Amino acid sequence: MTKLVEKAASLLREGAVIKVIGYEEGSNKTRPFFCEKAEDVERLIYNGRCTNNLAVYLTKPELLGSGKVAVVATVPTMRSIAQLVKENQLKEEKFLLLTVTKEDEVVEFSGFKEMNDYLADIQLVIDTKEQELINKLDGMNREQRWAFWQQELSSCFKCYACRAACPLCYCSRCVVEVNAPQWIEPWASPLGNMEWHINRAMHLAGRCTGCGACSDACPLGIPIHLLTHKMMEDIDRDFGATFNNSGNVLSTYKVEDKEDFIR
Amino acid sequence: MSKIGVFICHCGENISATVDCQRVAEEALKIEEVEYAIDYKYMCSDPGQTLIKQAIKEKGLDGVVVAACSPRMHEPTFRRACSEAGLNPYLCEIANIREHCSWVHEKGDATTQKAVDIVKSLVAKVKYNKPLTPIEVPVTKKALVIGGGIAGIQASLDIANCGHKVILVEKEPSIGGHMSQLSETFPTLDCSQCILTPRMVEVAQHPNITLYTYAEVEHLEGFIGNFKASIRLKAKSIDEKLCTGCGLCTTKCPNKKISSEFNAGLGLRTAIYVPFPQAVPNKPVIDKEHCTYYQKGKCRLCEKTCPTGAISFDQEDRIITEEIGAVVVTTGFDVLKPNYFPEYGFGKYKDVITGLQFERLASASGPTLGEIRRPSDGAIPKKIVFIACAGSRDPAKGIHYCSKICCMYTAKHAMLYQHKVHGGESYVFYMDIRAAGKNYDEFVRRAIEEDGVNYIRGRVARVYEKEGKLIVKGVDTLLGATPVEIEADMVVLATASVANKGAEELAQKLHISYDPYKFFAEAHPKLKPVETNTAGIYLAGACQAPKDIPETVGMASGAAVKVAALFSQKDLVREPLVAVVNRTTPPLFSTCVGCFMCQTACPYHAIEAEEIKDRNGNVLKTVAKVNPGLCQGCGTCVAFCRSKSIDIQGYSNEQVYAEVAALLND
Amino acid sequence: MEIGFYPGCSLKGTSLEYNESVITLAKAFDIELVELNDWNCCGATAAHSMDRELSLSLVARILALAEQQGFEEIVVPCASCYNRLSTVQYELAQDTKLLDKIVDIIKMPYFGNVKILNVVQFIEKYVQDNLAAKVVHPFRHEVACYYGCLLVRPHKILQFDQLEDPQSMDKLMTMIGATSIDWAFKTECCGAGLSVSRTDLVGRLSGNILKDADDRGAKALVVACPMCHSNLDMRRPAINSYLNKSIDIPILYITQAIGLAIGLTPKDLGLDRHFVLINLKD
Amino acid sequence: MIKLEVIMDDNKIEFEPRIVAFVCNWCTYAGADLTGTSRLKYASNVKIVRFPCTGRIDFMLILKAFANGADGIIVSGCHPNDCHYTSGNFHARRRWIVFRNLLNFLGIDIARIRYSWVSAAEGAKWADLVNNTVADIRELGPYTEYQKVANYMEEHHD
Repeated sequence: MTKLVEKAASLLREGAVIKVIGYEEGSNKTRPFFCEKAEDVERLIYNGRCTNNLAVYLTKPELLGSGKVAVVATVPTMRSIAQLVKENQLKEEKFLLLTVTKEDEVVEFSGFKEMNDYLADIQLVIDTKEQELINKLDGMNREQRWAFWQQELSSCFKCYACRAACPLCYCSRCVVEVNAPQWIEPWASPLGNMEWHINRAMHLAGRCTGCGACSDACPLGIPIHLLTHKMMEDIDRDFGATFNNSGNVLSTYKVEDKEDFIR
Repeated sequence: MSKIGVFICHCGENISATVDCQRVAEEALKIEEVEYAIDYKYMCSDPGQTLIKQAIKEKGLDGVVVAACSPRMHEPTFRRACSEAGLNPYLCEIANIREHCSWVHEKGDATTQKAVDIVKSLVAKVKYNKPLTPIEVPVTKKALVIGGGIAGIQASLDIANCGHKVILVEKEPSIGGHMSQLSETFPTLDCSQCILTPRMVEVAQHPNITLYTYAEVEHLEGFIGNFKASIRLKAKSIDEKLCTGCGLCTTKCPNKKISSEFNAGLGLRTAIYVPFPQAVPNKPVIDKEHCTYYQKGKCRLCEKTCPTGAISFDQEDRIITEEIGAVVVTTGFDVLKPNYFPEYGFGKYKDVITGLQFERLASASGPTLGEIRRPSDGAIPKKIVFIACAGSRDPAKGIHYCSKICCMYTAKHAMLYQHKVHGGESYVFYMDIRAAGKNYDEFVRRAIEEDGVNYIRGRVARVYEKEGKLIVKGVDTLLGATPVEIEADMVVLATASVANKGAEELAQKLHISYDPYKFFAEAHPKLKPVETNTAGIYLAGACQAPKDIPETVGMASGAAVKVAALFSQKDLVREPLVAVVNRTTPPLFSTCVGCFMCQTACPYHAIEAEEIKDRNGNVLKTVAKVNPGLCQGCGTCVAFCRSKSIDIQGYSNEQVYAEVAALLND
Repeated sequence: MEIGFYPGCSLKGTSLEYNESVITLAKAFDIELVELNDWNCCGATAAHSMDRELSLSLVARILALAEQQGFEEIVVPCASCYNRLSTVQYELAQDTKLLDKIVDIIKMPYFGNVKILNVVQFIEKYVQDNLAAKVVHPFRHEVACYYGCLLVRPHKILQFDQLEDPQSMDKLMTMIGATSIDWAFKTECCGAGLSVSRTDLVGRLSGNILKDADDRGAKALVVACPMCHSNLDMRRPAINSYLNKSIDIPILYITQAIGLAIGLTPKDLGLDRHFVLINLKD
Repeated sequence: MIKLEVIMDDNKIEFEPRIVAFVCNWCTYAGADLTGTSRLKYASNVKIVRFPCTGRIDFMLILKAFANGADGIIVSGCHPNDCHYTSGNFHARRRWIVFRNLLNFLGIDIARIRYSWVSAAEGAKWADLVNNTVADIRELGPYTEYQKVANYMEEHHD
């Protein structure tokens, strides 16, 4: 019995939480698991293969029910949680946050602040493959980049899986559903696809925590996470907004912000 | 289906000379939902407005586009006309085909087509306009005047005499400003203090005026009619209620060698001091930076001397907040530090002084009791040189503009010198003599012709000391650029007037604009000289640009009238062009998800959190809400809202979207 | 380390000692000044008043050579060359059309990014920090630092020191133990433009300068310009005849004064090439 | 529709770009008014849309302008520190920095969006801005690349 299973069992048995959101083994990969009964705790697992960002469920009251919920959070999940907290989306008393260390020890956080402190020491590393792709795109000329993205985006059929998988896309009415005016054509089309992905990237600018759930969710494998990751890089460079002090990059400013194109 | 009326103005020939107005009307009629279109010579004239009113009634129009001059000009006129005809004024839009079209393009088809396109885009916009009701806000009938020089004094007295309360804030220990430092005033040569001090006393005694000296405005928030100011009352270290102003403390203070600001550095003062004998209030303050007790922890001589026990070393700065309805900024000017001109040796040679210092030398209350004596050795200068435009009109080394007052005060200085030093020789180096004003040129002529001041047209290249004399090397351009060398005993620099230090910071605190020289910007150079671009904040005096006393006083009275006019209304009516967060039926209540990114975007703290509760008081949702009293309608929040839950009236998403689409689609 | 070096014509002729002292001083601080290969006239003489395109092209070629030869910085000791080089670089940076035209004339790539250092800037950047430690014979004399016209103006272009009251040489002289006097003729005209045609005027203009320095007790004049030097040194008979008095204050290049302070020999510094003898008593 | 093409001397038809300007009411709109009052002439290709503040300008409007056939866009407001609303232009500036990077990464031609600060006193600057932008966009040619994407329906009918 792992320490995580022990912890979950005791939390559920003592009624400290009504459910534990974690991972279980799926058909050929792990999947999210909402464990509500003490007898199911054995199904809970935690390892490097647990990649789903569970934070996406935390803004959906209908999934959480009316009691305290424990979350087995990976580092990307915690980053998303931290951002959601900054955006006033999570109530502290609603959640019990857990994570599992490399040594399989269970860490229980007393609250969001403790989780943030824990995160502060962990560097955000951008996957080398991804970085290579970004570099490759940066190295292209504009026409080539345009061709690359037109090609990639042409296969998008607007299933919005990217939106559904993103913990930070929690609006009750997404901009694509606004019809007065109709900013973005709701059907799949070259223009609508591009406008949607630009909107998604702009809406995540300075907020995205880089978990990559969006492109994992994309059934057509479009590397849409590159857009948000590239923005993370740019924002970090232009405004010095690293993960720890970001959160609200676009609706704040500094008088000394530098640019070289406004004349 | 809307019924839009389009009215195209010829503006005499201003529009029709390059735009085919009849053609614009014909094209406008082809636009969908345009019911009526007509062109007319002067749409803003009475018959023109009647044309619009009749059409609204007869055709049942529910939207109006007037294609005419800039909306910044006649939008209110045409909106009023619509309103008189029973149409909500906010259903009227202006297509700017004059400033943005007829005046900037040559006559031709392209220009007419552009006018048509502009009309089209505003027709598209007006279809989405909604009837709006103006917002009424109460007005706090109390004014804040910042700066207690002659401008602030005059403005305060005028407002107070209209029966309104005034708070006058002055950063120095006494009101009076630069005028109190002057000797005699041009062109009448009457004594500055003699005409100023009665006004200062009047301010102190006026029942409607609250005077805070040694105080500065820390922060201003709110909007016209409803400002809230925090004012820092710097610790004077004196209990003003106990102090009788006897001045005994100042005689006992051991620290007597502090350069006197009032005497422009030519005299000395103590650490506990009254800036000058006629100061209002006539009670001392302790300059903590120079006080032995504050610096070294020992002394307290003044405390021992004070017969009423008024010294209070542990006093601290206090910050008070005042609710006010209008602000008059009268912070005045400063003189350019002449170390801009190392070639004139100011700072190096004691007898090279500024005009302001000369005022103190010439003043009966000054360090020499009105005798013109050299600062270096107290000798009476037999030969004196005045250098005009020391910094002014000098783009290379100083400032571009003319400081306006120097020609006159230099003439006055030379005249005073000639009156006081018999047999003395005075020279004025000048570029031009600018003496426009009542009795001004006559005054300068008198200096030259009657008092024998030598005017030399030319610049001074260098001033240096040699054997106790100041060698002034210049050129006389009226004598064919002959080099001139004068061995003077004293040199007076007419240094440029510049914006007060801290002007930029104050402007940013008050949210008013300023020019590249940091002088505060008036709302319109001709027609709104005392208003700023921020409603409810007015300007007077040299903080707006260099000016002399009569001009300053006139401007101060002008600003006071603006304030009085504002206070004469019961309520202030504001444009309803404000942001609104949408509301919808439960269980959604609003599409706002409460991320509050808009809050950091709002410069006016106008966005609040509203808790939506059920009948039992349980919070169901927290969403954003805009306070229409605080919102100024910039719309920055609108552009940030991801779910488009905030919109702004008058520039709504639908309106601007339609406008852009119509502008581009043929 | 190596830095590019543009001597110009004066340093190869009338002001050989300036050349010697700059190079010797640099060497004492382990810097080798590498003369630009195939350099040409800077156009300070007739070109810039007669033919604008020629004057621009001459300098553009020099700067292009420096770029080609891989120098990020070049030291230009002659104030006149320094002024021309800087002015042209500025003018070409302001006007791309003009630049295209000049590049077309010189037929060389030109980027305009070589940094041009006058001798004072060179000393401030590469010598100053180690200077105090090297001083063996403090230069304990009253000196008048004379800047002349070309070193500091036009300020808009050169952006060097204070236009009307320059101080950089005074600071350096203080560092080697000298007392720099406060005087009024630091940037007055020495008459270089009339050096050949109207020696009487040179006598008057340079005479006024020298007289003020003398009146205020200067024991030497320190300069950083070959024209100033030759006027004040070589035209001493004309000066003395104008002043009706014999002034024997020597004129030193700043590199010579510093060189003496750090123990370089008068010979290495070319002191023997002056007209007015340098006979400073400790 | 009046023909907007200008016939040049050598009978070549010069391309007349369509440009929309998004400007704030207080500085640039007033500056453009001053251009008019000063009777300075400029190219008629640019049409102005008035906003209360640059802070109000939604990035989607820029995309929509391109989608509707604009070849170039001008965005202009008050100089830093001069915003009528004190900070709308600072917010806008940060937004444009981010947005511009994103568009560039997607291969959208950012040279077609010209950002400027034009104050109410800079009537001449406005005329220059318009003329320069028109000249630049004319050089770049019509933005067919984007328009093809926007008008994908027409493409299919062809």
